[in-house]
Amino acid sequence: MSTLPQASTFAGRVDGMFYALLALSGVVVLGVFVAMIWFAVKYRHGTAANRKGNSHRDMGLELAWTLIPLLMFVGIFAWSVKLWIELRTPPADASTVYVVARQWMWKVQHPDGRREINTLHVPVGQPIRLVMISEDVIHSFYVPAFRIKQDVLPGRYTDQWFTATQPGTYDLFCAEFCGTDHSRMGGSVVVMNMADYQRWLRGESHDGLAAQGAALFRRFGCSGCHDPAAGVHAPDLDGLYGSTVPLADGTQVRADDRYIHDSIVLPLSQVAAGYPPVMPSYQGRIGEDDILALTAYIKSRGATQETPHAGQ
Amino acid sequence: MPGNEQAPNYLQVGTTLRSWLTTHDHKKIGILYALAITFFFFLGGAAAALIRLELATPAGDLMTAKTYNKMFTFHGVVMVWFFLIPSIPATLGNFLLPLMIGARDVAFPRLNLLSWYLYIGGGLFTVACLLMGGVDTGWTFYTPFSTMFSNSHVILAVVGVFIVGFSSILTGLNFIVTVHTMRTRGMTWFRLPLFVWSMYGVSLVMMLATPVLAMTLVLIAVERLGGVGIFDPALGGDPVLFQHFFWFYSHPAVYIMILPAMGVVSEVITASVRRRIFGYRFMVYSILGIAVVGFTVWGHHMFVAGQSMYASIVFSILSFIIAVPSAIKVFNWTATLYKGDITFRAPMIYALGFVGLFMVGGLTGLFLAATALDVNLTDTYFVVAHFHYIMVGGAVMAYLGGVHFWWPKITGRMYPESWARFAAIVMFFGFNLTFFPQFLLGAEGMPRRYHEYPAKYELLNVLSSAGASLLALAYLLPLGYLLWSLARGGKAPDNPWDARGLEWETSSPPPPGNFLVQPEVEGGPYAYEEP
Amino acid sequence: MSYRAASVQEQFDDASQQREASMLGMWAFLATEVLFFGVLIAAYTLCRVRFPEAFAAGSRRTDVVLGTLETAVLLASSCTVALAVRDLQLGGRRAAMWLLVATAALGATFLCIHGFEYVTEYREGLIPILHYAQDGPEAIPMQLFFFLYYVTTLFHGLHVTIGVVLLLVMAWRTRRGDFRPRYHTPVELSALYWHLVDIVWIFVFPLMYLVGRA
Amino acid sequence: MKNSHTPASGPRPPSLSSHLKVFIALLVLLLASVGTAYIPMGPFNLASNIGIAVAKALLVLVFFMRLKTDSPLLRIVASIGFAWVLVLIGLSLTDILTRGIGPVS
Ligand code: HEA
Ligand code: HEA
Ligand code: HEC
Ligand code: CUA
Ligand SMILES: [Cu+2]
Repeated sequence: MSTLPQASTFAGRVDGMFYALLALSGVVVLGVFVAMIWFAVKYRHGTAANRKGNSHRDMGLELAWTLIPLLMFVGIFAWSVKLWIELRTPPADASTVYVVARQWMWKVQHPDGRREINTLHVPVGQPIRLVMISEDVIHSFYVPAFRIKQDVLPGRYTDQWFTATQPGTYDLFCAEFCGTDHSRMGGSVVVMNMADYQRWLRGESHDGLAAQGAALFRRFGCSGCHDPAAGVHAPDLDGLYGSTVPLADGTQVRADDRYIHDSIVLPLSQVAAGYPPVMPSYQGRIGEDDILALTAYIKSRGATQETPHAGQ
Repeated sequence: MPGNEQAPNYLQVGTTLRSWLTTHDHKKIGILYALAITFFFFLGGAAAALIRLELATPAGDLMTAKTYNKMFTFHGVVMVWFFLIPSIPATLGNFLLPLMIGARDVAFPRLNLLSWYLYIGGGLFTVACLLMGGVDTGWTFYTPFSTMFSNSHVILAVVGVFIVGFSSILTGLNFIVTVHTMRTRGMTWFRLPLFVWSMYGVSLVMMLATPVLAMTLVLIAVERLGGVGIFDPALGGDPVLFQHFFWFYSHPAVYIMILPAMGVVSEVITASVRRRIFGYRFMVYSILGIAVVGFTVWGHHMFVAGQSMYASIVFSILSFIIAVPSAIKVFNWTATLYKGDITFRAPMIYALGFVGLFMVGGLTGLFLAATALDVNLTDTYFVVAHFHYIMVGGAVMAYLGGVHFWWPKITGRMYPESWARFAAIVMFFGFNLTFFPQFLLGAEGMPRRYHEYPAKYELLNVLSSAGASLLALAYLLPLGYLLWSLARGGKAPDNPWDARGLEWETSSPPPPGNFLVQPEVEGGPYAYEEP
Repeated sequence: MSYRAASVQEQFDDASQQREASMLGMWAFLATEVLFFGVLIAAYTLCRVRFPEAFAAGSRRTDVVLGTLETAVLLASSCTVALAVRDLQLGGRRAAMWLLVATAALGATFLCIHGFEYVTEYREGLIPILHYAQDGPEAIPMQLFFFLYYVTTLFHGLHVTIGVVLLLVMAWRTRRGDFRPRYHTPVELSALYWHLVDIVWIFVFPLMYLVGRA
Repeated sequence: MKNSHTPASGPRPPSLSSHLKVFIALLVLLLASVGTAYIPMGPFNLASNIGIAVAKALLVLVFFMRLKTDSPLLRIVASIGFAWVLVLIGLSLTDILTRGIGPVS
């Protein structure tokens, strides 16, 4: 990892663990090699070494080299799990950036509506949570300088997070084999000072993600049903995000990104209680990036009152 | 003089092609396997050569990306299913298992031949797949790429692997029954040589893991043909489910590859050190432990695949636990050297090479089993280096060591010792030059299955490619001198190494029924210190 | 050389070793069969956990009456084949032969009944890939259920078919007088295989037919 | 591996009536499983379905397939396939069942 920059809060700690394990392994390898070579030289055929009194078993020794490695392993495991849970637990103040993968490019959507292809701009020091989904096969979002990687699946959100520490431009790789141009499905992550980042944000004018979603909401005809004025008995989406939705089968779900995603793609698998199952599936008709925009729009229509939201 | 009259050996009865292809003799079937496996090794090796040639420069200039993808897929499929999994069990195992337990043959000789034909059948499909244009999914066949997106010959490849899977199941079944029911008088369980134990363990794994692979491949094929299936996210299906099933087989499969190698090494080391194995019972229990616990760690291939955080924690600790029996084995081999009377013939050089390289490969496995480190290292060249250290540095070395060790018994000829030592040493250096740089590449973040790569990785890749040429040479050497020895090698005595074990008590090569008088066993294995 | 019966193959010392090997081999083979079906059961479980309602809805569309009948038929056939082995062991021949034929016939009956189910399901448009015409609330994930239902029952049906042929061969060999009380291992092995096919169905039946009925 | 029965044939055959009794028991269990499936018991429906299936399978294994009297080795071999399926299902469930919960959405 000598030439690989340490550009996130994880990098140093992951490397620390890597080197610790390397040292431990080094000691073990050295120990075994030294013993092997020593025996090999001392007891090679023809030497006059004392070969008497050798035994073929020694319960103490066996137990020692069963239990000592076991204890060490448990130690390494505990260390790694601690770090692992942190790696998988985004802090509450992380700002979310959406990533949509497809053969063979990365599409990035910032909450303010800015879109990028094969690049991701982030400010230094700000925890960033990536919420990712794929439009076709499995990909993997890998930034070696941050020591993070997570597969990006079709049909399901996965996420990962990081806090960049060093301004600079870093490699972004696709690390899960995804077809012909897998090795070209790369890009870069640009880490900027807050000031530069603000300037970059103002660089071009654009609609916020939610505003784009609002336009899509009309374009795909969602408003034809979900508008309170529409004649169809469909749920009002105000305040939906984050609420608990009772379903027709008697269970409840929390209306999170995943739920909204599935409501659009597989509407019939989770029907809200009290409504006819008439919403058409948009599977294959709306790209994942548009779904993210729609989600942002729905979110913008009020969120997180933990009051049950239902038809009647 | 009448006393010199020898019973004909197994190579002297039935010499026509037809009698070879219909033989029920486990020894001949072992040789049939050896021929086929050698062919596939060089086929897979040729693909590796092309891979390394392509990677000698950062740009993808030798072949197209699609061809490259087909190359590593073909390389992986052939090396795993058509070379390494059957390598030791189907060749040395077939040849030696009945000999070592004092039996005339395996329990089901006809089934044994059928296994070989299935192997060949599967091989034909795979070669046909290559000739018709190949398959580009990687040896792991991940969905939905393999089911919906790849436009290569996935079905042919899947059928090939499916068929060879049955060969593996039947071999496992045959060996298990053989070990249970065919041991000669006095051959109790704890008198079995460790090679037999490792065959027993590996057979268990073959029998209990391979059906899962076979059925999963059927599901893939149906999904690909019909366009509907349980791995399809469009239906709410789960591509990660495929990975669970695949690795439920494929992790135990890596122990299919290493357990036999461990068996060979135990035999070679004891014979070269002239000492009983240290901690025989612990060696036995660790074989069984690896075979059984090996089934519970598969999720360590899926830490970043979208598996739940908690499941990853469970699989991580189990993966550390499975390393304990391997540790026991490494330490016991080392302890066996103590107070020995050691000679360094070629098999021993291979065996020591095995211990060292397996240890390095295994220890890097621990890096990957540590969830937090795996996040960075997974799907990089670190993983590629990890498994080549174990599979090439470990298993292939052990296979070659075993081939040399039993060569006199199998062919009745001695191999040329100095050539063999030379090849083993070149191989050791060539190997390290090829794969050590890949650890560094992985740690620097170079992803695997990359046809092109950023220029900063060039130096290490060039080193690796250079090593691969040396390695290729080192593999061609034994091919040459072993063939030469068939014609010119010195006649082998029955027990050239003065080794213990029933296989050395019969003639070289053995007669068709293995023993002229059914042997009887009176003590444990490796009785080297008793005169 | 000790006395070796004609039916003992040369790699074995005696008939008892041969039988032991055959029985162990068969049971080991059955263990692999359990795993073959086990993958499907596992797939079923893991998908059902994610879509309990769709699986219940799918299960309700199967024909529970025919399903129960099929189960009863297979259970009966298990009994008849067990009786056939018993009869052979006690020195019988005619009865054994007819019991084997009856077992095969029951197997064939099973296949026929299942064929009827398939036909109805085809008409109702419940067969993924071939003809799937559902649109209720659970239609999409319900396909997962039916996909597994078909793969499982077809794979099981294949086993039943192989079993029927095997049993008929055994019946014929029994008639020919190949078996004696001291040697009838092939029939024993076929019977074991047949029982396993029955056991698989014992699990498939509640999982496929009885979910969500309450 | 010495068995007490005649060497070349199975254990002593069970009586005709025992076979028939097992068969009746199987049919009763079949009806019980269909019957209970129609009684709303929540999660216990699943439990009874599986429980009865296990009971039926055991009857076939123990009596029809004669594990009761055959060697212990065969009993182990017979259970191993089932045990492995449970490992497959059990450990996969650790993933599927814990996916939604916790910090990761
Ligand atoms: C023969 C083949 C073989 C063997 C034996 C192993 C053995 C092990 N493997 Fe490996 N592995 C593969 C072949 C093999 N592997 C392959 C082919 C892949 C990639 C598949 C693909 O994606 O294409 C892979 C991938 C792989 C991964 C997934 C990487 C990833 O994709 O992210 C992991 C993660 O845990 C792993 C771990 C281990 C562990 C812990 C062992 C252990 O069994 C190792 C145990 C041995 C030792 C540990 C060494 C000896 C021990 C001592 C000397 C003890 C003393 C030590 C201390 C006290 C510290 N392996
Ligand atoms: C038993 C298993 C086995 C063995 C023995 C090998 C042997 C070798 N492997 Fe392989 N390897 C795998 C199993 C194995 N591999 C697997 C499972 C993968 C993963 C595939 C995937 O990602 O899906 C892989 C992937 C893999 C990659 C990564 C590809 C990628 O991710 O893009 C590389 C790259 O260097 C590589 C190299 C080599 C080399 C140099 C050898 C050498 O040891 C081979 C040396 C032998 C020879 C070179 C043959 C000698 C003879 C000749 C050369 C004469 C004829 C040839 C010509 C005339 C050209 N292997
Ligand atoms: C034909 C009418 C119709 C159209 C068009 C339609 N919906 Fe719906 N939608 C419904 C009905 C009815 C429901 C309630 C039943 C259900 O959950 O399936 C619903 C439910 C939802 C829910 C879940 C709300 C809750 O309370 O649980 C979301 C989110 C949603 N729709 C979003 C959209 C979006 C976004 C679009 C456009 C891309 C859209 N809908 C188009 C009729 C429609
Ligand atoms: Cu996308 Cu690899
Ligand atoms: Cu593994």
